[in-house]
Formats: sequence, C-alpha cells, structure tokens
Amino acid sequence: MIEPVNVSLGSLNLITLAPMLIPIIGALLILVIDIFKGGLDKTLFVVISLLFLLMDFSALIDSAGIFSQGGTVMGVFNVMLIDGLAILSQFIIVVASMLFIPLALTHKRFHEFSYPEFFALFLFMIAGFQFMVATDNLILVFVGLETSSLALYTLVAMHNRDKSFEAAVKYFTMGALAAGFYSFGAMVFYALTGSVEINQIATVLAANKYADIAYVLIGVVFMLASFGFKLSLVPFHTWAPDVYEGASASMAGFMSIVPKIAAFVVAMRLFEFLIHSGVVWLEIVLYIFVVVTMTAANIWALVQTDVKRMLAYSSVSHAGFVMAAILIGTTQSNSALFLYWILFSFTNLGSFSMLWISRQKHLPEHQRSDHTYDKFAGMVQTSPVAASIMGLFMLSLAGIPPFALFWGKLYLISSAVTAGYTILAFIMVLNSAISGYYYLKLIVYMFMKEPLMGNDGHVYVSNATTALKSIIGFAAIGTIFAFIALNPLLEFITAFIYNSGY
Amino acid sequence: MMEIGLNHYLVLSTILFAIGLIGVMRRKNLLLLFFATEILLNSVNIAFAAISHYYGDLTGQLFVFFVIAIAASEVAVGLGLLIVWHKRHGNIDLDHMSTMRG
Amino acid sequence: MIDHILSILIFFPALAAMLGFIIHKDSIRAYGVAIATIEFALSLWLWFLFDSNVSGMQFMEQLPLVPSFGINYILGVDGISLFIVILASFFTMIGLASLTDTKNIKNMIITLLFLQMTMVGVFVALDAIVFYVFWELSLVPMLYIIGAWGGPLRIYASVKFFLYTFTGSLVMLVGMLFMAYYYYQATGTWSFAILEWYRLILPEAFQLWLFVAFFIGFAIKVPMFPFHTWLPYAHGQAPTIGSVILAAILLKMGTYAFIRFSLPMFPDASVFFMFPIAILAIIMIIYTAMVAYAQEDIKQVVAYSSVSHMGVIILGTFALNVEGITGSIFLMIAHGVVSGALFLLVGVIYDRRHTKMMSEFGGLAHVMPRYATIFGLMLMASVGMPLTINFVGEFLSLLGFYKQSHILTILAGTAIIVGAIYMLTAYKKMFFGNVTNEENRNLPDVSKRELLALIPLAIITVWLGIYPKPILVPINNSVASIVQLMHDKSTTEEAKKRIPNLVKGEDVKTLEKEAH
Amino acid sequence: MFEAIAFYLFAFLTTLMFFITVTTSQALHALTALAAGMIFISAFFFILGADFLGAIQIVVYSGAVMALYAFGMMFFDTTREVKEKNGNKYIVFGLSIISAVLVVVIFAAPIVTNNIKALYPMVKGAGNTQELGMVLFTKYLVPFEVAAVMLLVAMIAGIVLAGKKMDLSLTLMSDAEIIDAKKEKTKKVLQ
Amino acid sequence: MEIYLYIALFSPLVGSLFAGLFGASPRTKIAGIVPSLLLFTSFLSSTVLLVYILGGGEKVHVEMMTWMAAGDLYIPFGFVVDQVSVTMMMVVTLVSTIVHIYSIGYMDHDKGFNRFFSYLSAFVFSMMILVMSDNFAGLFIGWEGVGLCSWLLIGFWYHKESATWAANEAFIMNRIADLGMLIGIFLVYWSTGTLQYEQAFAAMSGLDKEVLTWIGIFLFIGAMGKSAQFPLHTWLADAMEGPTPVSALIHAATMVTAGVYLVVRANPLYDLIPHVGLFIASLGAFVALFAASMALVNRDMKRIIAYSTLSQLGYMFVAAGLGAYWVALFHLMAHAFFKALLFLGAGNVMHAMHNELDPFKMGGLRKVMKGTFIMMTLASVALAGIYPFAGFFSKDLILEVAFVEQHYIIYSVLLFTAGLTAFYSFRLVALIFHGEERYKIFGIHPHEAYKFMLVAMSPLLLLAIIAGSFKMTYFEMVTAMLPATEYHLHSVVTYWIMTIGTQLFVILAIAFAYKKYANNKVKVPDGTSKIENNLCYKVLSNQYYIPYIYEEYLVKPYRELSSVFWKEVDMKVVDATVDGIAGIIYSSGEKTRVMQSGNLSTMLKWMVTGVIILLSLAVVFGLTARYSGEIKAILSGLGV
Repeated sequence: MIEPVNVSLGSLNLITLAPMLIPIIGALLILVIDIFKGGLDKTLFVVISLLFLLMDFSALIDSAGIFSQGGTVMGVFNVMLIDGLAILSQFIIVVASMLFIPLALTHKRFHEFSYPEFFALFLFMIAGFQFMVATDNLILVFVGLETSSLALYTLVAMHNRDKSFEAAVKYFTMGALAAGFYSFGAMVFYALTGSVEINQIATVLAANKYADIAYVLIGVVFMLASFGFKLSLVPFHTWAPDVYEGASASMAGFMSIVPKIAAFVVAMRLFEFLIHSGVVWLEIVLYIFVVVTMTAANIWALVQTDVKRMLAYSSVSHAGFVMAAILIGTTQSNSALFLYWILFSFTNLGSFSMLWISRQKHLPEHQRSDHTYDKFAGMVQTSPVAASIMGLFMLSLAGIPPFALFWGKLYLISSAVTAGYTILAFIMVLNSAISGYYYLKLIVYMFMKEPLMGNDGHVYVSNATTALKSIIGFAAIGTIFAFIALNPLLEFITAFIYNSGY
Repeated sequence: MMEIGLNHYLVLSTILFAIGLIGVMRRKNLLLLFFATEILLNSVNIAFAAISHYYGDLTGQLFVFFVIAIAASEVAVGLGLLIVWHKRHGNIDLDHMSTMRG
Repeated sequence: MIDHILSILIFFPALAAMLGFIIHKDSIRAYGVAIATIEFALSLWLWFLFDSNVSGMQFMEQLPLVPSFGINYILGVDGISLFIVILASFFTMIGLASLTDTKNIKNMIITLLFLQMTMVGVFVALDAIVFYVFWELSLVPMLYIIGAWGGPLRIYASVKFFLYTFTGSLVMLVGMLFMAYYYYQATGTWSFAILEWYRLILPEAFQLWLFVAFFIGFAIKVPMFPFHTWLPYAHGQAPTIGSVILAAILLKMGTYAFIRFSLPMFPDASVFFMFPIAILAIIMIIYTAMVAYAQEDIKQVVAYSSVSHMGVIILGTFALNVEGITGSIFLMIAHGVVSGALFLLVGVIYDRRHTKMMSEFGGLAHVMPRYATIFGLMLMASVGMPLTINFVGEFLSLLGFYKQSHILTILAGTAIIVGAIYMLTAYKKMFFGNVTNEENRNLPDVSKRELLALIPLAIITVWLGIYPKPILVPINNSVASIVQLMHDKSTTEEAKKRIPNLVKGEDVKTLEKEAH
Repeated sequence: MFEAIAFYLFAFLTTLMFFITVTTSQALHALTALAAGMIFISAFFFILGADFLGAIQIVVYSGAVMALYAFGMMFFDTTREVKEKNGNKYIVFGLSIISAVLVVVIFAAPIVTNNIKALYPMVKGAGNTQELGMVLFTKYLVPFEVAAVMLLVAMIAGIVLAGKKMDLSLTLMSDAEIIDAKKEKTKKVLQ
Repeated sequence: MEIYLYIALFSPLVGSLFAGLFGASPRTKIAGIVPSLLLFTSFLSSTVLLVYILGGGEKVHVEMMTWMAAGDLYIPFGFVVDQVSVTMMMVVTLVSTIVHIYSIGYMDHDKGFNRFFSYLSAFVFSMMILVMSDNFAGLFIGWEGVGLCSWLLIGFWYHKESATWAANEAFIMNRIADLGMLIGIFLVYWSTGTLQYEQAFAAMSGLDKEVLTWIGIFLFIGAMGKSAQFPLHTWLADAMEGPTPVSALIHAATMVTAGVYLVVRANPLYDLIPHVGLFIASLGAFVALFAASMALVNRDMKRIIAYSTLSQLGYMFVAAGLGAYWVALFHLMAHAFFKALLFLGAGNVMHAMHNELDPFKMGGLRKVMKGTFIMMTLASVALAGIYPFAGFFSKDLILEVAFVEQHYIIYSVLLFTAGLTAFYSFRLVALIFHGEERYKIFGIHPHEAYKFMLVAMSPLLLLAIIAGSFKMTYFEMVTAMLPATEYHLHSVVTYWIMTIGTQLFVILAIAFAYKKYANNKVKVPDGTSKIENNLCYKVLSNQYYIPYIYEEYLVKPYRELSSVFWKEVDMKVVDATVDGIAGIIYSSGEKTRVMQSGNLSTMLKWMVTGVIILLSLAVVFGLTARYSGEIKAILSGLGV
C-alpha cells in the first residue's frame, strides 16, 4: 500500500511559483473579462497584460532578493529550481514581453489584437517560458516548452493572412518534429540514468564515469536537434526566416528574443555539465554548430532583399554567436550570454518595432514583400529621425561601439579569448565583419539612395502611435546609453551566474 | 533472444521512430504528416514505459503521460491551423505552401 | 574647466551637433563654422595650457565606465596626440568654412560635427576600449559623407571603406582583448588602460601575435599596402570635405595607433617586424607612387600620393628611435595639412568643372594664376621641398630609419624622386601648356571663401616648415619617453640594440638646451 | 516466453501498422493503420505493467485523437487517394535507414545500469494507477498543472483558429472596410 | 658684420617677395627695378664682407634660430661667412645683379615680367642659403631651393611643352641626385652625430675609411646632379628652354657650380679619401671631353654654350677631385663671369633674331650688333683660355694641377678638350657674327639690345678680362681655409713649353674654326651634306643617343610599369582579391540560399539530415571510444 504523503506547506516553497502563476492568473482574468463583456478594446487588455507582467516583474525582484541572500531555491517537490539562471532569464523574458505588448497599440488595426485571447495566450506563453527556465526537470521543461510553443504558433497564425498561416504551419510542423527529438533525447538520458532531472543525470553519469559515452552522445544529438530548432541553429533554422516573414514584425521581434533565451537557459543547464565533464565530442559539435550557424546565416542574410528576412537571418546568426558562450562554458561566457541577450533584446526589438511602424496593409505594385529594402530608400529625406533611429539599431546590431550590442560582443569575445578559444574569437569577429555588410545595406538604402517615386515618407510612420514611439524611444535610449548601465548589469549578472554554479 | 530485455524495446522504439521520420520526410499531405509526428511520440513512449518497467521507476510512465497530453494538444492546434489554411486554400498540401523562400 | 578640457573638446561638437537639428538650414553653416571655431579655439587653448617640458600625459581624466571589466573612461594628451587634435579641429573648421553648397547641407554639417567628436576622441583616449569606441564610431559619419554626397560609385566606395576598416579593427579588438587578458593574468585585475598596459612586459611570442592582430587593424586604416585599395575609391568618390578629413585626420589614426599601441606595448615584436614592415612601407612608397603616376584623375593622384606618404610615416615610426618617430609624428601633421590642402584644391576645380580628369584641363595657369600658385606651393610641399612642412617630417623619418638600415632607407628615399615624378607630371598636365579645352577658358580664379581655407593652410605649410620647433619640442619629449620605455621593456638582445637607450646619452643635454 | 512472443508479435504489428501509415496513399488506410498501431502500442504498456498508460493510450489516442483526425480528414476531404509528389525517395529512405541503423547499432549494446536508483520506485501491492497518481500529485503536481494550462492553450488555440472570426482578416482590410464589417458583424453576430 | 650677412642673405628674399606681390598684376617696371636694387645691396654687403675677410677678419658665424631638433639631432639656421662662402657670395650676387638688370631689358615684353623677377630673386636667395649655410641641412635647403627656382624658371614659359618638359626633367634628375645627397647627410649625421660643418669635419678624421668613402660618394652623387655630371647631364642642355638670363645665372654661373662648391666645402672629407677624389677627377675629365664633343656639332646656340658649361664644370671637378680646391673655386669664379657674359650675349642675339637659336641661320651679325659681338668674342677668348684673359689663369692652372699631380691621362684629355673648347666657341662666334648674312633668307631684321643691357653686361666683360689678376689675392684669402697647395712645375722650361704649347694649340683651334665657319660659303645645313651623314656626327649631334636611351629604357618603361601597376596589379590583383573575397562570400550565399526552398518538406528533411550527421559523428566517436582498446591493439599490430 502506498503511504500517505505528508508535506508541510513551508517545505513546498510555493513562493517559487509566484512569478509563473501571475501571468496565468492574468490570462485567466482576461478570458473571464471577455466572457462577461465581449468586444472590449484592445487597450484594456494591453494594460492588463502589462500590469500582470509588472507584477510578474516584481515577483521576480522578490525571487532575486531571495536568491541573492540564500542562493538557489528548490520548490514544490524540488521541481522548481530558482537559481540565478532562472531569474535572469525570466527578467529578460518578462521585460522583453513588457516591451512587446504595447506594440499591439498600433495605429492600424491588425487582426490578432482584436482577440482578447491573443493576450491570454500571450500570458500563457510567458508562463510557459518561465516554467521552462525555472526547472531542471526535463518533463516540466517539455511541458513548459510545448505550452509556450503552441501558444506561439497560434499567435503567429492569428496575424491572419496567408503568409502567417504558412509560417505557423511550418513552425508547427517542425516544432512537432523537434518535440519528437526532444522526447527521444530525454528518453535516452532517462535510459542511461533513470532520471529526468538534469542534476541527477549529471550525478549518475559522473558516477558511471561516462561509461556509456555513445548513449550519452545519442541523447545529446537529439537534444541538440531539438534545441537547435528552438535556437535556430543551422541546419535546424529553416523555419526562422519564413516564420519571421510571415509573422507580424512585432511578433518576429519577440520571437527573436524570448523563446531563444528560454532555450538557451535549458541548453546551458543540459550541455554545460557535459562540456565540463570532458565530452570532447560535444565540444567539437558545438563548435561546428556555432561556426556554421554564424557564418551560413550571415551569408544568407547578405543576399536577402527583404529587411525582415535579413533580420531573421541575422537573428539566427546572433543565436549562433551566443551559442558560443555555451560552448565556452566559463562563468564569464555564461554571463556574456545574458549580457549579450539583454543588449540584443533592446536593439532587436527596436529594429523590429521600426519595421512594425512602417507596416503597410496593402503592398504597392512594385513591392514584393512587407519590408523590402527599396521601401526604405531615401528614408532620411522624408523622415530623418526615424531613419536615424533605424540606422542606430543597425549599427548596434553590427556591433559598432558604443551602441548596446557592441558591449555584448566585446564581453563574449573576451570570454572566448580568456578561455583560450582564439580561433573561435577570430571567427566571431570575422562574422561580425560580414554581418556589417547587410546591416550597412539598409543604412545605405536609407541614407544614400533616392526615395522611390511617390514615397512621401508617410509610410515609415504610418503605423505609429505614442505607445509604439515610446517603445522605440526606449529601445533607442537603451541602445545608445547601454554603457552607463553596463557595469551594474555586468556585476549583477556575474554574481547571479556565479552563485548558480555556472 | 527470447529473454526480452530493455534493449529490445529500445531497438523497437528506434525502428518506430525511424518509420516516423520517414513519414515526416515523405508526406506532403499535412494531415498525414501529422500522423507521422504522432508515430514519433508514440515510439518514444514505448521506450519510456520499458525503461520505467526495467528500472522499476515511475518517472518514465509519467513522462509518457505528459507526452500523451502534449500530443493531444498538438493535434488540437495542428488541426486548427490546417482548418484555417484549408478554408483559404482548399488544400492541405505542403507543396502549395512555399510563398516564402530564399 | 581645465580639468575637463578634453571631455569638453570631445563632447562639445557632439552636443552642438545634436542641437544643430533644431537650427534652420539657412543658418546652419554659420552655426557649424561658429562651433568649429570655438572648438578650434579650445584646442588652441589646450596647446596654450600644455606644458611642453612634460613628457607624460597631461589633462588626465578618469571616470569608471565598467570597472568590473576594467573599462574606464580615461583621457589624456601628450605631445604625440596634442597636435593631431589641434589639426583635427583646425581641419573641421577649415572644411566647414570652405564648404560649398550641397544638398542636405544641414545633415552634412551635423555629420561633420559628429565626426569631429570621434576624431578628437580617438586621439585623446587612453583606454583601449574608449579608443576603440571612437575609432569605430568615426567610420559612421565618414560612411555617410562618402555615401550620401559622393560620386557615382559612392555606395560601393563607402561600403568598401566601412567594411574594410571595420574588419581590420575587429581583428584589432581581439588583440585588445588578449592584451587585457594577459594583463588580467599578470595582475589579477582587468584593465584596458593603455598606460597600465605599458607596464606589462610580455614574452616575445605573445608580443608577435598581438602585434600582428593590432597591425591588421592599423594597417588597413593607414592604409598600408596591400590593404590600401579602399582608399582610392573612398577619395575618388568622396566629396571634397570628406576627402580632406579622411586624408588629413582619419588616416592618421592608424599611424598614431602604431605609436600609441604597437611600439610601447610590443617593443620586441616591433623590432622583429621592423624590416618586414619597412619593406611594406617601401613598397607603399614606390609602388603607389608609380600607380599615382599612371592615374588620369587628379584626385586619384592625390589619393595615391597620400598612401605613398603614409609609407614614409610608417617607416619613420619603425625607425624606433627618437628622430624617426618624432619625424613620423610631425609628418602626420604635415601630411594632414598638405594632403588636406591638395584635396581642397582639387575640390576647387571640381566645383567649377565637375570633372577631375586631368585630360580635361591644361593651361590652367593662364586662367587661374592664384589657384596655380597655391597648388604649386602645396605640390612642392608634397614633394618634400625644404622649408615646407613636409620636409621636416620626411627628413627626420628617413634620417631615423637610416640608423636601422642603409639600403632600405635608400630605397625609401626614392620617395622624393617618384613623388616628384607624379606630382610634377600631374601639375604639368593640369596647369601648363595652352588652354586646350574651351570650357576652361573662363574659369573664375579661387574665390574669397576658398582662399579663406587655403591661405591659412599655405601659411602653416611654410611656417612650420621654417619654424617647426614649437611642435617638435613637445613631440620630441613625449617620443623620448616612449623610446626609453621601449628600451627598458624590451627583452631580446636585438631589441635592446635597435632601440636606443636615451638615459646615458647626451641627448638629455640637447633637450635642455632646446628648452631654453 | 509469453512475454517474448507478445513482444515480437506486437512489435511486428506496430511496425507494420506504422509502416502502412507512412507509406500508404490512401488516407483512410493511414488513419486506420495509425489507430491500430496506437492500440498495439497500448499492448506494450500492458505488457510492461503500465496499465494506466495503456488505458490512457487507448482513450486519448485511439479515442480522442483519432476522432479528431477522422473529423479533420472529412473536413479536408482527403478520403480519396492522396497524390503526393515526391522528389527523391532515396533521400528519404536513405536518411531514415541510416538513422535507424545508427541508433540501433548503439542500442544493441547493453546499457550500464550502475548507480541508477529508482527515484520513484514502484510500490508493491499498489495498482499502477494509484502509484502514478501518488507521484503525479506530489512531485509532478506542477507539470501536471502546466499541462492543464497547455491543454487550455490548445483549446483556445483550436477555437480561435477554427473560429468564424478568422474568416475576415482585419490585417488585410483597410480601416473603412473594417468599420463596415463591424456594422455587419454587430447585426449578425451580436444579435 | 652680422648685419651685413643678414642684408646679403635676405635682400634677395625681400626682392622676391616684393616682385611676388605684383605676381598677379600686369607688368610693371618697378617689379624689376626693386629686386635689382636689393640685389645690388646684397652685392654691396657681400663686398663689405669680402673686404672684411680679406682684411683678415674672423669668419662671421651666426645662428639665427633653431630649425629642427629631435632626439640628438639639432639643426639651426646657421650661416657662416668665411673665405669660401664669401667668394661664392661675391660671384652669386654680382652675376645675379647683372642678370637682373639685364633682364629688365630682356624680359621687357614678357607678360610674366613680375613673376620672373620674383623667381629670379628667390633663386638668388636659395643660392645664398646654399653657400652661406653652416651645416649640411642648410645646404640642402638651398640645394632644393635652387632646384625649385630652376624648375620655375626653366618652365617659365609654361605654355611651351618643351619648356615644362625640360623643367620637370631638370627637377626630377636633380631629385635623383638629391637622394644621394640626403643619404650622404644621413650618413654624416649617424657617423658624426652632427650636421654642422665644423664639428662634422672635425669628427670625420676619426672615422672608418669605408664610412668616409660612402659619405664622399653619396655627397658627390648630390653634386653630380646639380652640376650635371654624367650620367645626370641631360637636363642641363634641355634647361636652355628657359629665358636666357636664367641660363646665364642659373645654368652657367651659379647653380650648376653648387656641386663644385659642395666638394670644395667638404674638402676635409675628400682629403681623407683621395681615391674618391681621383674618381671625381676622372669623371670630371671625362665630362669635360664628352660635353665638348657634343658642343662641336650642335646647332643650337644656347645648347652649345650649355655644353661648354658642362665641359668647364668637368674641369672644376678635376681640380676639386685632385685636391686643388682653391683652383676649382677660382675657375668657378672666373667661369661664372665669362660664361654669364656669353649667355647674356647669346640672349642679345636671340632677341635680335626673334628667338632663333640656330647659328647657321644667322651670320654677319657683327655689323648690326657691334657691342654684343665684342663681348661675346672676348668672352669666348676668355673661355678658350687665351692670355691674359681670366680663362687662362684659371683653366691652365687646372691643366697644371693635373700635370703636377702626375695624372697625365687626365692632363692630355683636358688639353685636348681645351682645343675643342676653343674650336666650338669660335665656331659659334664665327657662325653668328661672321660670314654671309644668312638670316635675311628668313626675313629677320636684327637689332642691337638696349644700351643699358650692354652697360649692365660690361662689368662681366671687365671681369672676364681681368679676373686672372686677382689670382694671388684670392689665393691668399682662400688658403686660410683650403689646402694651400701651390702647383709649380719642376722647371720653368717645362712651364713655358707647356703654357706656350697650350696657347698655340688653342689659337690653332680658333683659327681652324674661323677658317671653316667665318666665310661666305657656310650654308644652312639641310641634312644632306656628307659630314652630317657621318656616323660620328650623328652620334655627337644626337648627344651620344643618351637622351634617347633614357627615354626608351627609363622613362617609357617607368610609364608602362606604372600603368601596369595600376591597371593590372592594383586593380586586378590587390583590389580584385579584396573584392573577390567579398564576392565569394556573397555568391556562396547566393548559391546556397536554395537550401531555403520554402518547401516544408525540404525543411523537415534538413532537420533530419542534421540529426543524421550528428548521429554519424556520435556513432563514430562512440564506437571509437568503446573499442578504443581494440583499435589500439589492431593499430599496434599493424605497426602504426
């Protein structure tokens, strides 16, 4: 017979659930409100979402306080794992989401924002990501991942036009395959260690002295494939450009940040201990991944004719760049990952938002996609401020100092140098140089070409509202003045990473 | 040979997984493609159950439980997407779905 | 104010540029000139406050930026950088004053003011990252200037310029990170402060690698053969003001960086690479001079001549003695003045005829005698006529390098021959002979505004040629301390031998004599 | 012995069914084969003592999922023969066979099972469902709840995507059209 | 005395600037007069200084200010007036004053009158710096300065292609030599630590022979350029494209002698390295003969005089090379007078003949141009070295030096050259002033030059006649500084035989020239006569084909190589590599973008492919790890 289980409420550490529960509650609230009174304006839901994200944020601050005093906290039968990684990544997730949500307040009406469900799904998704990063249990990771992914597929599709359906279907199908890979990988680890908790896996493998290295590698392969999909590593990246193109620009910006940081955290938890245990194979394979992803995505970005697609490939490249941090696996590199991603999120959200405010509903005859380069030709003449800001984001993405992303690159490359990955460091900088070309291409179009006939510049801000402008302004300020916040940020991140044992 | 061990299940699981992969790769009809993804998940389920059995540990069964839940959710969303697409285009053939490329 | 004069020098133009957005475009030129003049006055004031007898850094400022990673906002100026800063502000002023009417003049002026910020920043930064920030940032305004106001191939040229230098500097960045890491290993703290790095004595093998990494960044900027091909395009396509600033200031960043970074940080590697680099420099000198000779476009002639002269600067730098380095720094200033003036002059004729092909001209001396005179003066300065500014630099550079190698100096000395060949030929094609093209018949001579820019340059050219002392003394003092540092730091026999030890020499006495 | 026979039998059957599923050109056959395969898989669960899972497998897969698919199939009208253009079959088969062979090669070797201790060991005398329930509502309470959220998400997603509101695309309509459509809608929908 | 030094030095500069002020204005006499007056002032100051030095005064040494100081290097603007420099100053200021005054007339109708005086005075200033500097760097300033002015003045008529071409040629060729000079200076600096003459020469005695030799060679290379020694001689003849006063001043009297001055100035150095000195002397002798031979057949009045200058420079180098510095300097001075006179006379003729230069097209001009005729004849006599004219004292002295030093080959070459000199000088005089009035065919109405021009020339005439009488005064003065070797033959008989022999030889040559050219039978050569088709004649009249060789084998290859460097190397190799790398990156993107076919099935296949690749890697690695023991055993069994 099974013994009844006695659990004291205190030992559950239910507080660890607070940050995830808040958005879920928010989502439910939105759904309930919608049931009682339909047809409410999107502004209401935006504000509610924002409020709950804000609460989520304060809950995170609380967790951060607890962490910085008492270190890592396990909760709810040790499923929840609130360590520095979890807190940092949740910060990024929540803040990026807060920056994203106001983008719904466009001047033009877009389909998805007319649904209260959109916001509910969005909050569910956030919760899913939060669960994903705040555990080392592969089951919860999987469930969290799927929750957020399913919500994300829907959010993409809700943009409601052919391209977005196509994007969603592609994303979904590949996601299903990746889910298969994930479960297979988890199965292998489970077969090896009898556990699905990463620290337990690590312990058992270490105790066995990696006797079953071949099995471990199989597991790693499938895990790599599934996270490769989520992180859009080549050749699992193929969804990225299409989905980014199909989704609304704001959603694309969101997708380039939040899902990836969640995946990075899990990848870090999973691969870091393997690398540290001297699984050379993984090191080599990650190395190849990093290099191929950076380079290939870069050279594909070179040949794009659409800015959004270019940014999609560039995001892929950036993901490869950051993957190097996991490969390197030192405290510095892991800190660099977060630093990079924080800075990247400002810049990338900013640049996608710039695309978003220039979104047209109906494309003119000569324009083949939403954001062709041609569309931006001569932008500086008609809307100089917008052009300057866009140029700023491009420069930041290219890694021109002193804009935000430069510091991320600096620290990341420094970590490569420090850890002895000299050649990797050089490959990274050379890729930065290549990437310079396509970012520059947009600048060239904006600043050095003549506008197309009949372009009076209205199009660039046609979708702008105060909310969108403030978001962009915020991103721009963050991009320019990143260096001021850099030191506290770096100290904060390093402390958190270090105290989490990474 | 006659003694069925964990490896037998693992091999079976792998073979089924490979069949699933074949399906994923060769199916052009999205609905049928989704069938193949179900096969993938199911193949893994067998292995989980087997491991769980041989180790005397329940976690594997729980994993299977969650995988089934996930598979069911995926079906819902997947079919939803297919319905939208089908409403617009009257087909669910993925060869008709390549407006974005390059 | 004195304590923060360098910060003011850097950020005043940037702030002014921001405010410039408000100003109506009819008044923007006056605004730009006023700002540039104030900036120039400030830089002169800096010179006035500067103590020539101090060899180290002055007006140091320090502010933590990212202390946990050793990045600090450190500024300072010594004899080496002082005059390039002044030159930068001077040329911005001159450039703005002589700016001809172009489209989007407001953008142009704002961009120039931003550019000025970066230029000053590069030369006063004493933290490698701060240096790098300004170094990279300077590409952006230049990219815009070339790309937006340039010739038909402007986009190709500007992108090439940007990417080429960007690539090089990224490699340099890796070098910097390595350097910081070595510093970290040695001391346990991160630091990007250049003066801290000076104290680090690296094993020769490390030095060699780091030297190469830095070299790539600097060499592309200079630009050294074979990394020079972006320059003719950039100059060929850039508007006059762009070429002027590019030639006068931006190229100096590379050579300045050699002296600021490569020499004192890697003395052994400097000695090790001295001859290879000298050979590159000689190829630069002769080869580009010959290429310049073959050009059909007067601006390209000046552009290639720029490269050729940079070769002499490099050679002087790698003389690794006080004479040579002092000479190369002086030549940087001289080259700035002269090539800047030459580009302005080319701009004058381009504004009139909208062509730069020499075959379109001929006999201009009849039509535009004043123009021909100033051009002739600058031409003579460019070929290194004594009592012009260039000669002092070239003489000292070559003199310095002669200590290291006789044969190479003789080869490098052909600069004065090949230089004369292309310059005189070009001058002959443009100015001598009869007016063959009817369009040239009634060209107006240089206008007052153009004279406003050219006359000061002419005066400087001659004045510093005759009396270079006020500049040479501070440069000399700072260089002497660097050379001594190099000598003390060097570890190999060869380096000890090649880099003179100044302490026991009578040199100090000479300096004292000088000071009085 | 019995176990072995059962294993090989069901292994053969599932493999066959799934193989049919992925190869047949008749959608109906595929669906049927899939359903059958699912049921055969539940047999493994029973063999392995995971009775609860076996039940779930039949209920969820063969019941709910298959029903959904059947519905979908009718909706998409794919009951007739499916024409699929396949580019290079060899690539497909080649890749899959290689992958299978590779994994099999490794799995053919025994796994080292030292140091493995069952974290949630099966308890003698308790039913499988009881055991699972115990673990599910303690340790895996949070995943369970998240799974609930996930199902909610899937539900909402299904409703939203398949719903009528998606028929009109605000994304593609101009403002004027939207206003017109709204008036229409208030008449029709909000009555 | 310093004040005189400064006046002497800077008056020309002031004059130049003054004239330069009028550069853009129309022709005005004042722009010519003021510089001339200032030059005269300079001349007077120089005279004061000369008197002071002659009176046994200490040499005047001033340091005006620092020029360059870096490291150990210290170069001031220092000027010294000693016996050598004062001689040069006298020559320079005197000849230039005369040339200035002359030019007021000569350039009377030229548009660039003001400009001309500006340049000319600037030249004098540079020349003064050159001769007065107390260090090598200052010398180099002057050296380059005169080069610049020479460029400006040769190319003065810049509308003429030939003039600008000649200007550039002169400049560039000088530059080649200047490089040698510069290297010599560097070598001086690094071996002695200073560039001041005094300290440097003092330090040289302690130096290695080899180093000294190199210094000597490099400095002499510099001298070769300025003094147009072979093989850098071609520019001098071409430089005759400039206005004739320029030729008189720069290319006869002053600038071209700078090389000689340098060697004289560096006498402590060359004393230490007699083998280099011998080389200089031999080259000098060669050039003397070489240039004279070209003068024999030339048909350009100015070029003939230019070759004669070249030849005389050869003489000077012989003297300098053999250690007879004072003799060289003396000949330099004397030569300056009569050669300037000759050129100015030629200028008159040119004016009269409307810039016609071919003496065969003249003839019989003595009737219309009496003054010029006398002056040119006397100058030629002086050049030929007939007693008691200046040439006799200076030139014959060089012959004696060669003889006394027992360099008989040099001596005989020089002697032979003396005859040639006499011949071509009088060939010219005869062709111009005697014989039939051939110019009439060309419809030219010659006229004598302005009176004041002739008056201005007269001091030169006087000096050409009497300069020889200053020999002993001069000797006493300069030997305070230069080695005071007196060259006396062992016996008086030999001396007389030699002197009279030389005189006779020269007179014979003159007579032969007169016989051949001073008659009515001389026709304008049309390329058909027998002599013109003679090989020797062709070689000589084509200047030994040297300009042709330079053009074909140096200039053209340089031009072509430049073009190749630009179009082939720079564009197609260096730049193309860079663009190629960019292109490869771009095109690889273009080619591989098909991977993103947009087809979902392909995407899925890519994912599976990725997994398979990883799996294969894993299997390989895993198997290797598992069977590493076996593999090792097998490998060792195979003997690996």
